[in-house]
Amino acid sequence: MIANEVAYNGKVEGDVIVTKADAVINWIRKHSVWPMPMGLACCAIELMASAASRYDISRFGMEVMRFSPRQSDCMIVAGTVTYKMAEVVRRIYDQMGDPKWVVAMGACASTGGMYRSYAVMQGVDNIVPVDVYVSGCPPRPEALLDAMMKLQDKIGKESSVKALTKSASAVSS
Amino acid sequence: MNFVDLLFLGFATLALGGGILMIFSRHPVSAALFMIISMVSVAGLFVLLEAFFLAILQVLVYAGAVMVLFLFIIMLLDVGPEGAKSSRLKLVSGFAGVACFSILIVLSLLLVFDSSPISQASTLWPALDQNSLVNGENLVFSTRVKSFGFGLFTKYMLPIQVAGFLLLAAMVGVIILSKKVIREEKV
Amino acid sequence: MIEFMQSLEIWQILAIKIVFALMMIGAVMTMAGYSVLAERKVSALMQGRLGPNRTVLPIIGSVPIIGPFLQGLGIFQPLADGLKFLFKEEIVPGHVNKIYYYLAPIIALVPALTTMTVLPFGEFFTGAGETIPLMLADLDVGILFILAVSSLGVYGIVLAGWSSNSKYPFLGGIRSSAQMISYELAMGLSLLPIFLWVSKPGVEVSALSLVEIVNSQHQANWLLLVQPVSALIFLIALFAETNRLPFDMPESETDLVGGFHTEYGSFKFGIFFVAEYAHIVIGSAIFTIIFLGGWHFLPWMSDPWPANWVGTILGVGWFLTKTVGLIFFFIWIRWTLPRFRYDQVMDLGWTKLLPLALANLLFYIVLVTWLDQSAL
Amino acid sequence: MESITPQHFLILAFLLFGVGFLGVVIRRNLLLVLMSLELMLNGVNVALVTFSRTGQNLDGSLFVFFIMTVAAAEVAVGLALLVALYKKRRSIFSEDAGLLQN
Amino acid sequence: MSPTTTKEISIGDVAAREAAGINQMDGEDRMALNVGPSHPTTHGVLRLILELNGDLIEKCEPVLGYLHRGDEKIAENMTYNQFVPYTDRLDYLSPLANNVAYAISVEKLTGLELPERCQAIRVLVCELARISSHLLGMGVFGMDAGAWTPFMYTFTEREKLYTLFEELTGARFTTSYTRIGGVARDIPEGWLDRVSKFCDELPFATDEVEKLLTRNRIFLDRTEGIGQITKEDALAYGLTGPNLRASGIDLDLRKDKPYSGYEKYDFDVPIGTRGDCYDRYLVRIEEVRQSIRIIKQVIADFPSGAWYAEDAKKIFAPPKEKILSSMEELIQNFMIVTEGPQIPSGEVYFEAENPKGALGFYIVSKGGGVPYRMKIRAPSFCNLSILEKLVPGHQLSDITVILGSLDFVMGECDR
Amino acid sequence: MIDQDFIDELLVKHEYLSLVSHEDCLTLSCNRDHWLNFASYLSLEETFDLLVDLTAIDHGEDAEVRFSVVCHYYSRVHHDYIRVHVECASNENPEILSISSVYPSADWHERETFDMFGIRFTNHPNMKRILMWDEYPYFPLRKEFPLAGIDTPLPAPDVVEVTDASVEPAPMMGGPFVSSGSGPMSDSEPRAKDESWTEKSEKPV
Repeated sequence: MIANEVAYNGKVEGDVIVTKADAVINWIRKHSVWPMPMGLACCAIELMASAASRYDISRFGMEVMRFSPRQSDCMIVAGTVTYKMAEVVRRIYDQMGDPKWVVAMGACASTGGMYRSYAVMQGVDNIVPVDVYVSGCPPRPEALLDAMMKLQDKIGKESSVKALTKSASAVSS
Repeated sequence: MNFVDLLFLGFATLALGGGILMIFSRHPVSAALFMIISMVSVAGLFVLLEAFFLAILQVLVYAGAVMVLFLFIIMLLDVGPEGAKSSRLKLVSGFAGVACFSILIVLSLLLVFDSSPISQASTLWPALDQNSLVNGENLVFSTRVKSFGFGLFTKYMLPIQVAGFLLLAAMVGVIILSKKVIREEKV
Repeated sequence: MIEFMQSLEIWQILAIKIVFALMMIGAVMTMAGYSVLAERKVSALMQGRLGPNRTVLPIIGSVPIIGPFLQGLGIFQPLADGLKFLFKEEIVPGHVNKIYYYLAPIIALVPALTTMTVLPFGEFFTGAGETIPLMLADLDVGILFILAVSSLGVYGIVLAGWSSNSKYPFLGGIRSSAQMISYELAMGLSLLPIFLWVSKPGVEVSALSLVEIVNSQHQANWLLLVQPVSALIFLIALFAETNRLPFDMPESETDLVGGFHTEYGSFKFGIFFVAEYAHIVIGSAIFTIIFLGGWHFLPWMSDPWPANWVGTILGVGWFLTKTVGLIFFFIWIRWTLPRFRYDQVMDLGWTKLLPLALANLLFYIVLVTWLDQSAL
Repeated sequence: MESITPQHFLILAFLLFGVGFLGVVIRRNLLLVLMSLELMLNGVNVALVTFSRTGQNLDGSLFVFFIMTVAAAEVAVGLALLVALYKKRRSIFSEDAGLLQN
Repeated sequence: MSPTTTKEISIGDVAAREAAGINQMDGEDRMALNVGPSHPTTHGVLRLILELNGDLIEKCEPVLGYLHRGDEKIAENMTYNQFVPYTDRLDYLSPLANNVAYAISVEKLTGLELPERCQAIRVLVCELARISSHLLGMGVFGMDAGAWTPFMYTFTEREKLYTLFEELTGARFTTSYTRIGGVARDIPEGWLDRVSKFCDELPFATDEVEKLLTRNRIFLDRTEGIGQITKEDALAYGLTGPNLRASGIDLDLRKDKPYSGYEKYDFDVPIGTRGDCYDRYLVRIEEVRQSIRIIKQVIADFPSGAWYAEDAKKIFAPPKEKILSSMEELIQNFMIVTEGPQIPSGEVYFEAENPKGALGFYIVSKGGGVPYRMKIRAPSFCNLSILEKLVPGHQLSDITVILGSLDFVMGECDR
Repeated sequence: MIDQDFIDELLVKHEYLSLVSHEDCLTLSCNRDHWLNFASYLSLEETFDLLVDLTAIDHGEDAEVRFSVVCHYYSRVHHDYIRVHVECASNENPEILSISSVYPSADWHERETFDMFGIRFTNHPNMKRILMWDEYPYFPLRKEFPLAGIDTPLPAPDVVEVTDASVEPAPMMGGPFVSSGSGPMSDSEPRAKDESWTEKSEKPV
């Protein structure tokens, strides 16, 4: 590292400026991510594994898997999204309250994976905005945990206050 | 105007308002909820009258059991709001209702301004004698539960037995009624 | 103390009471919040997991030993979860009945908090050798008050189920109303023998007073030992009334998704969540008062603490210990037993608990009469 | 304004009874008719307790106790009848309950 | 702070269109209820449209296809070996057993005889897969009945199995272990000892689960007499596997049509009597015990020799070191990788007794390395077809238990 | 195991049957008018009470008889399967009798066969798609249908409105590489078999 780069460089930390209020809200949000398990296929078993005793997603406070979309913050799309299922995934995503995040778990959810066929949607990002992609078929539970930590990092960098006021004004207008 | 007066006014308004809203609400569920408000307010009035035991019974029996039953039935039958379907009865009953109501208002107005025996006889809120259960032949009003028990099991022994039988009869009746419905359904 | 109280204006007493009430609400809500954490931690313990241990406040986390310790306990997890609800979008589905939809969570929470007004949680020793029970209102029909008010809690659930205008919540609402009506009966009947036992001929104070019940267990049997059947019935009914597994019909997760609160999100759901645990906290406290001797030490023993403020604190602490133990029991059962089916719950209530409660009552009527007669 | 008197309670009792009566007469939904009946009984209860309190006599209060008992029984039977009626007629409106109509 | 918005979409709406149709057909106090496809009880993406009368189910219409990924079409477009990974993802609770079933059916088409060691490895992994699948089945069944803790206990055991799988195949979950004509690699050193150690420890864990469930009064109330399938129905609807055996029919392909050397091992086939959910649960637990028995026999008499068919030059790719050193092997490898294993034309149907039931492959070959048509006979698909008949007459809460006891996997049901 | 006597007897009894092969299991070809009779015969008079599988084969667009239905029965007495081939009537609108009245398990198999091949089973109680959604216009397992799929609208219009998603042909680039195995060397190079989207031909617009 050259000496003149030792000084503060916003790029290193992702070039975001987070205000105090943002920091508080983000702290709250990132430590209370309640997943909505969209267990569609094989990855759902690894999702279960990450909630089970060895990997224990509850350490992050994320074992509160709510099956009602209204009570969850983060949709983990675990498995192959077929065209028939896509509509359901989208509807459930719509029912989640803001702020909401989506984790595409596994190759199928990310890109369609090995299922290049007529019935499979080539990536869930066709219908819902994805925040974190996890590679693997299926990803190991460690990978999912890593993705959740990445998601926490991402939440930590959001400008939440702006988003809050913006959506409030959008509603009032 | 003191604190108790305020409470009285509040409870009275709620009780009466709840009742009126109840009979005029279109949806049975809202009717039931207004009814609950009314009943709890009546319980509040009982408290003002220092009948604590009755107040609690009022909440326990009416709000806790009777109205839950009502709500349960409303949901079970999935009764919607009354439609615009008019009935011949409605006009007649409307007239009758308005008539009755006005008579009642007149009656109560008379009561207020008339110096009837009731309003004169009572020294407004007589002090309570908490220590004795009976005063001669009469049971003495008291806030304690004990006096209720005493009254029920001495002077009102026969009525309480009758009430017990009544409840039993009601229970049997309800069971028979609901049984019959099921049998008819099967046929 | 009493003179002091009598010297006050009514609004001053009111103000003091309100302050106390707020303090108690705070205490109960905190306990409710942390019983959620306890649930997560205890379940983790039972299943060989760790439970929440990553959440930590930035500054406290950097304190050398205490920080990591608190972090490991997950102390900050409820903080994050509770506050998150505040910053989450409030979704009101288009098909709901708005007024009742908003009303329902409040109705669910208020009775749970109201019952605590008559809950004694300790006693205060004045210098003159008097003991004053610590409670907001010493009602001589305290237990009836609790039964009456807690029976109102069902409205919250019923209304939530109905106003959501959606099928799963509706089923949850119907189930819960039937269940709560059924078990209230058994609960009330299981308490009658207690009153019979506690009230002695010639005693002026009503045996319906919770303080009286607690004091009757001082240096004597706990009522749990005298009336085990009543305690059992009461406990089962308590499980049913608080909608805990194995009786969590209104929200059975696997078949009704979330039951009555399926359509609720963010803050309103949070209130339901807290209300459920507040019910558990209060229920445990009531069971402690009636059957476990309240703040008194152990059966047949006089309290080992002195009759001054230290004793007061120790008594309250002992009371809380028992309550927390019961909360643990609630959690323990939840993570051990499977769930009943709805009709089995009703069956248990009407054909098993109710006859048992009646038989229990008859038995104690005969027993108490016989004891009284032989004493005379 | 002067303090409240027993008369106030009595007026309220009358009004409650009246409102209940009005409900019985004007509503067609039998569920609401039943509820209105309960309201009438409540009015009576208020009056009875007031008399009991002012007359220093417990009889009135005890009477309220009995009224509540009877009311609970009445509601149970009434609702059971109503459900039976609903199963037969698919309606809980009073005009549909007539046997000889239509 | 938090803005309030109104949204018009509800869970019920997804079903509303189709449910409304049913609603009109029958009486008016029926309620159409949509269960799934994202619902905790459906273990994936099964969807049931129920018609309720009170709490009683009058009609049940399963809707499948939410996980239809076109496996059969994919199979027609790739070589036999390329399809092995797709078989992992059929019944994703027991990938190893699927691999074996697939490999055997292709080998049957070629008439290939495998060396004993290879067969023993396959039996071993099949039984391990069965244990893994049944463990999850038991745990999830308990979870459906409301008991969460047994699920965690069984999953802990599964994690131990995963470790073993990982050591054997390199992947913990989707193993792709078999090849046509053998297995991907020989067993690692000391692995058998670790397997037998696992088998010694497993009974303690299952006993623990049994303590929590088997004699639990509530669990019995929930499962006994619920979802009873008679012998006749079980056969008529083509049930296989534990679900069929729980109804009292003694059909286990490992005994009746032994493959891969199952005839050498001594084991019992547990049979239920009443065919209810409880019996299905008991049969699974007993099958785990029998699997341990088989595994112990396999390990006790583990054959040495080659772990792949050495004579199958056009089918099984030669070992890596030979490819790098010998021209002939290099060409052989190139041909197998590019054109696929050369399979003669013909048709074959083979069923293997998988944890969920009989997993069948019907392969029509016209020669070459690509199948002309491959039909996968998925046990879950057949087992679920009885739902339409089984569910009506039960209560809503029974559905969770019935579905849990049928122990299906949508991956192979929808393919 | 099924022995030769059994086969002979079967063939004599039912003249509409013909023996195809007996390699892995007894394979019979059955006349389509009698196949329901034969199914009920197998179920009621023989011991083949388990219908394990029912599917179809598409013999290609040029074949004389394009679709044939294949059925596997299992006998718990013989411990063996019988495979029955039946040819479908028409190449354009293939039709065949349903055997779900005899074997209830055939119900879903037949629906699946209809879904995948478009073979209509007459007298079936509920002949509609089972795996694909109801409005799906194609039959995926027919030989002319590309693996990648064909552009169709998504079944949910409201979701399409928001997301602008549709059923698109899957990208085959880097997909399964298969060589034809015959012809000149340049043609037998392994390549993505389904050519809806490769390096050479662009993604269809």
